Amino acid sequence: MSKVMTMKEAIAAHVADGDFVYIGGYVCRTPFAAVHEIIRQRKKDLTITRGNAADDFDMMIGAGVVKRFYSTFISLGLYGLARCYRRSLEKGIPHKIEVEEYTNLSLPMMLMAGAMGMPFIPVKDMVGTDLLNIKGFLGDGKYKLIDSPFDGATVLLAPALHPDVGIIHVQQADEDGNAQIWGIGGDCKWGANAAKKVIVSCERIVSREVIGKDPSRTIVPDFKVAAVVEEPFASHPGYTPGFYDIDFGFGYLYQQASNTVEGFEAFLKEWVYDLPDRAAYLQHYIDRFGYARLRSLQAKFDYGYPVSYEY
Amino acid sequence: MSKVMTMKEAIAAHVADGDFVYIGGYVCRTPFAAVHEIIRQRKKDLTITRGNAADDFDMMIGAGVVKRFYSTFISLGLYGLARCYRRSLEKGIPHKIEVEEYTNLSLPMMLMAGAMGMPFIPVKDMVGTDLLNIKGFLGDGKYKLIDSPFDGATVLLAPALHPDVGIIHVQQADEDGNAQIWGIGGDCKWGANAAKKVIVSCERIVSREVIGKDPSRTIVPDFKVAAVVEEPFASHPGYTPGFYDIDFGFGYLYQQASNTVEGFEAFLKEWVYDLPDRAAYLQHYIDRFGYARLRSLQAKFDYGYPVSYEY
Amino acid sequence: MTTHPNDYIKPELMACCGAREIADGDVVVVGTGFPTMSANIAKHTHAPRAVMMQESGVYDARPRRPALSVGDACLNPGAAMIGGLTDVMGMFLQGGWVDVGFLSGSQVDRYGNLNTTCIGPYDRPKNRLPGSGGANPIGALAKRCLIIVQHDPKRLPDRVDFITTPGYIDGPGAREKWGLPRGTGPHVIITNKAVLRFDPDTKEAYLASYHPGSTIDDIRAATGWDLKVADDVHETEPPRAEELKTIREVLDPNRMIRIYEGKGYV
Amino acid sequence: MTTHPNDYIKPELMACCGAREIADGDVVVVGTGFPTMSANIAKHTHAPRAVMMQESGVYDARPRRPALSVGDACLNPGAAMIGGLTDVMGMFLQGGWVDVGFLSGSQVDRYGNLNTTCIGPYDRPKNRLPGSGGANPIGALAKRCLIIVQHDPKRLPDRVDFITTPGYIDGPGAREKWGLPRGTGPHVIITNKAVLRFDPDTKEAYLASYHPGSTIDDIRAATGWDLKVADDVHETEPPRAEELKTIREVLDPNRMIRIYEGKGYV
Repeated sequence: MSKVMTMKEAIAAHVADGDFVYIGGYVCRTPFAAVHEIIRQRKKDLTITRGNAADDFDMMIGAGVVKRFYSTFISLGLYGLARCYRRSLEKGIPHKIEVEEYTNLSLPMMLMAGAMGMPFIPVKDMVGTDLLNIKGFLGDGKYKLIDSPFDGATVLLAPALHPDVGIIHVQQADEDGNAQIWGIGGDCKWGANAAKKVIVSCERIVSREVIGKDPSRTIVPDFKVAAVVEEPFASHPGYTPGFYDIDFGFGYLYQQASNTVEGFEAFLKEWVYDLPDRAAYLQHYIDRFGYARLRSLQAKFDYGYPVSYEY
Repeated sequence: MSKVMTMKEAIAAHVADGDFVYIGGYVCRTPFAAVHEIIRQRKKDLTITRGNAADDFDMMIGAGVVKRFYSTFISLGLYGLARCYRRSLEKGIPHKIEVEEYTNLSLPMMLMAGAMGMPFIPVKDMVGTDLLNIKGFLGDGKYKLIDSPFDGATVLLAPALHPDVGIIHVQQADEDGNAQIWGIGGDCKWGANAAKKVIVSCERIVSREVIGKDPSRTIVPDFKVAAVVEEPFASHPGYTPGFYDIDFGFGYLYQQASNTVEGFEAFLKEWVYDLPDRAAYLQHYIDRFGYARLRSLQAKFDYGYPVSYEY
Repeated sequence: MTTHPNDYIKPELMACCGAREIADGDVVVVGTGFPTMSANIAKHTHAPRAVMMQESGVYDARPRRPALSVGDACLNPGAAMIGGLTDVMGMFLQGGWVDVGFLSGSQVDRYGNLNTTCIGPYDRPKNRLPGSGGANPIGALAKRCLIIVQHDPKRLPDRVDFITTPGYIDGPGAREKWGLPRGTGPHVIITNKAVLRFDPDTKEAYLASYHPGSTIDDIRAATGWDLKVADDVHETEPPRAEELKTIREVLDPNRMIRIYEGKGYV
Repeated sequence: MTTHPNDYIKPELMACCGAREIADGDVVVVGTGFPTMSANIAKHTHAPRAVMMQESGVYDARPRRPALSVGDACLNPGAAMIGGLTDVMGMFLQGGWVDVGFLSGSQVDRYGNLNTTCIGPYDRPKNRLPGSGGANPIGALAKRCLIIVQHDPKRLPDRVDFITTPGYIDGPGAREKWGLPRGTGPHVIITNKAVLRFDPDTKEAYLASYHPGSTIDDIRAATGWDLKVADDVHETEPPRAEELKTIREVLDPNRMIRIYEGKGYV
């Protein structure tokens, strides 16, 4: 049956205070519309994760919706250090979040382990560094060192992760939630499949028949999906391959705003709290910067070749 | 640089007696041309593996090129039990191969572990059954049971596999070896990437530009590939999605032939030893059955939609 | 009201018995013909939202011909998702998402353990069988396993020669002891004579219903262990008119199901 | 014969130093601008068959503009393979296929350990930094790590406040003790003043060459530990004409490399 709903409905129904939430994206396909809605609904005490976090995670931390963060890295990319993240850890503004630190190898592997029903997964990194000496909310459960029963070598085991809900943005999905992507994947296939349920936002809803024309592009099957939201431009200021480019100017705007608490609050008021949804966000963007700038982000098209699965 | 060569050259240069060889395929994309060349070159003492083996593995066992087999399952599908495999284990004809038995969960996971540089991988199956009581050429290294250092639960660890060479058939590859597939994958992504080097046979060699139009379809990068062989219809009597269907009639022919040692030897002589290469195989097929039958296997086309990766 | 035409063949009855074990919305791992038939009957009757997958990596296939193997070419066009073995056996089955799995074997014992490895000693097998394939993980990890087998003392022995796939192993507590996930295990044994279910306390298969034409004595005589009989034992409900209509008009107009008559159901 | 124009800027010299550490056929994990510049110089000069990947999941990208992040939109069209983090960090890096990785950090110590986590105590950081990202696994698993850093005592302290990424840890034998793969570790530290290499016995970084305009005393004074000097210490070879031509005409016609002057090289 159709699981299509608005982002407001999806976040209200499927993200609860205290949930462990995986949020996909790697500048590529960031589910920013969902992130804004989470902030708008003032969710509390969330635990959040993904490999390589960016402005979207910084914004949630600054907005106070985050209690815990499985982290590997967080920055504003080109625009340097994540301001809200620093204020939280250096000054406790709005509060000091709890961090459990891994790496861009170990954390994606832990999500893969969760997706594949493995209790834990051996990884070769982290050993010999202070990452072993800092333990956050997992305490001694952050990792275990064992002697391999095969050859006696020291092996680090990291626990599988099982988010309550996974949120990803994809190029296209059908009404039941079969979700398809192309281009940079980050860890979204593993994060989404490790979760107990998935919220899928997409650039376009397509028919089940279109999904069936290229099933190898599907990363999440419909039976794991709780909500499907058609949300064009949902990744802005991030990008979606084949649809629109990164808005570097907007990234600079966020950096400047988030330099101060006041600036950040004003940014949230203007771009999140005072807007009801993504459509209003885009309208406001156009009102403020003009349609030409939005249009300039829209992707050129250079189509590849179609393939056949026939026999 | 181009790695394009003939199958004869590829197998001569990159499969040595005693090698551990992963051979992909799941009825889908079986690299049968490579299997025939391995038999034709009378390789010795090979260790072979993949999840769910079929007629190609049965043929290698009957031809005497196999010493050891990491097995999960082997049959002739619709046509029942694998005759040569049974003769080897029940009567030692041509010799009794050594078998290490896993399952269609554990073995693919062991190949994934090998591909990802993990020393071993936890799997939830096999426990409580006689699969734990039979140990083949790995001896006690077949698996290890540990108490999870996280929660004390019993966990079975299976070792990562590292084949000397991986052989896969794909829809298309470029001259350097970037290999692309669509449709049923079996365990070929993991098996190929777990191997120290890869032999890629493909229905068609395409330009690097064509690969770049849809890079999410690539499962093996060129730097892992030692040889690229353009070999249309290489999977026959198996199939390749978008190119040709399964030849059920030929499967029956093999079943009937392999019912007896004499019949099997005659089959090998007719379809492998007396033919120099795949082109001659197809010519012989046409001479014997007529082109109309070959033509009838060629796939209908029902193309999907092209996508763009642009920004 | 439901009518029961009497012109059905045994495989049709058995396929219907399998279908009736599938609930709406169930995620089902199917092999080839027979299980697929059962799942499709369910989908066309009481369980329209049941979904199917094949271990080769296919989810929600839309085959235009009956699949003759789990890797059949007809499973590719139109499927909702195609990956590989680790997607279906790993992400979906080991991940805990599979409700129903179908199993068959050359031997099935009182605890629902299956043998697809060998008849006779492993080192000198009288008959060497294919091996586990996906059977062991499905038996280990699916919430409900439906076992299809011919009913005779050889195929239903007191103990299997080799436990390839775990049922309740050696009885109560065994699956828990080995760390198999809670709420998994064999659910029913469907034969050409009867439907056997498992006693929640003893974990032993007992006679739940006998097919029309079979008697309790006949069935007990054809079973390799002292088969207990349910207090409410009754005749198996024959195929319903709408079930037969689905089989004959939608799923199998060429009546390929006939090949299963008097044969195994692998 | 090779000529050395004298109109280069420091980042150009440093990019060339990085390029010269890359051999033909090397598999290189690059981050953003600076490492990519080095790898591309190598590719256009002595190492045409070197290949590059980004941790986000991209192999052999063909960007038409400089990538400003490892997930940049320009990395998608034309790449040879695009997967995810576990493909590049798992299958390629942990799988043992990566020859060269580039690293940078707020602090680098005598053993090539890097800090990108925090300045000051971890629990009450003076400056909280981004964290490991891909740095720790690259430092742990790449055969040769090229470290790029500004040369001053703060950035090159005797000991880093926090070991985010392993160099030689606390000296000889430490990587082996922790089970890091043989034949991996930091290879060179390239600063705006000098090139430091690692003593095979002591695993400590020493001065191998000083850039034109820098003196040995100046460099030792700008280093947080008692920097040893190689017997064959010499002036760093300035950018060659063909290297500068590649940078200015092919790779960076807009001279974006200027942004690195007097800044970090992350």
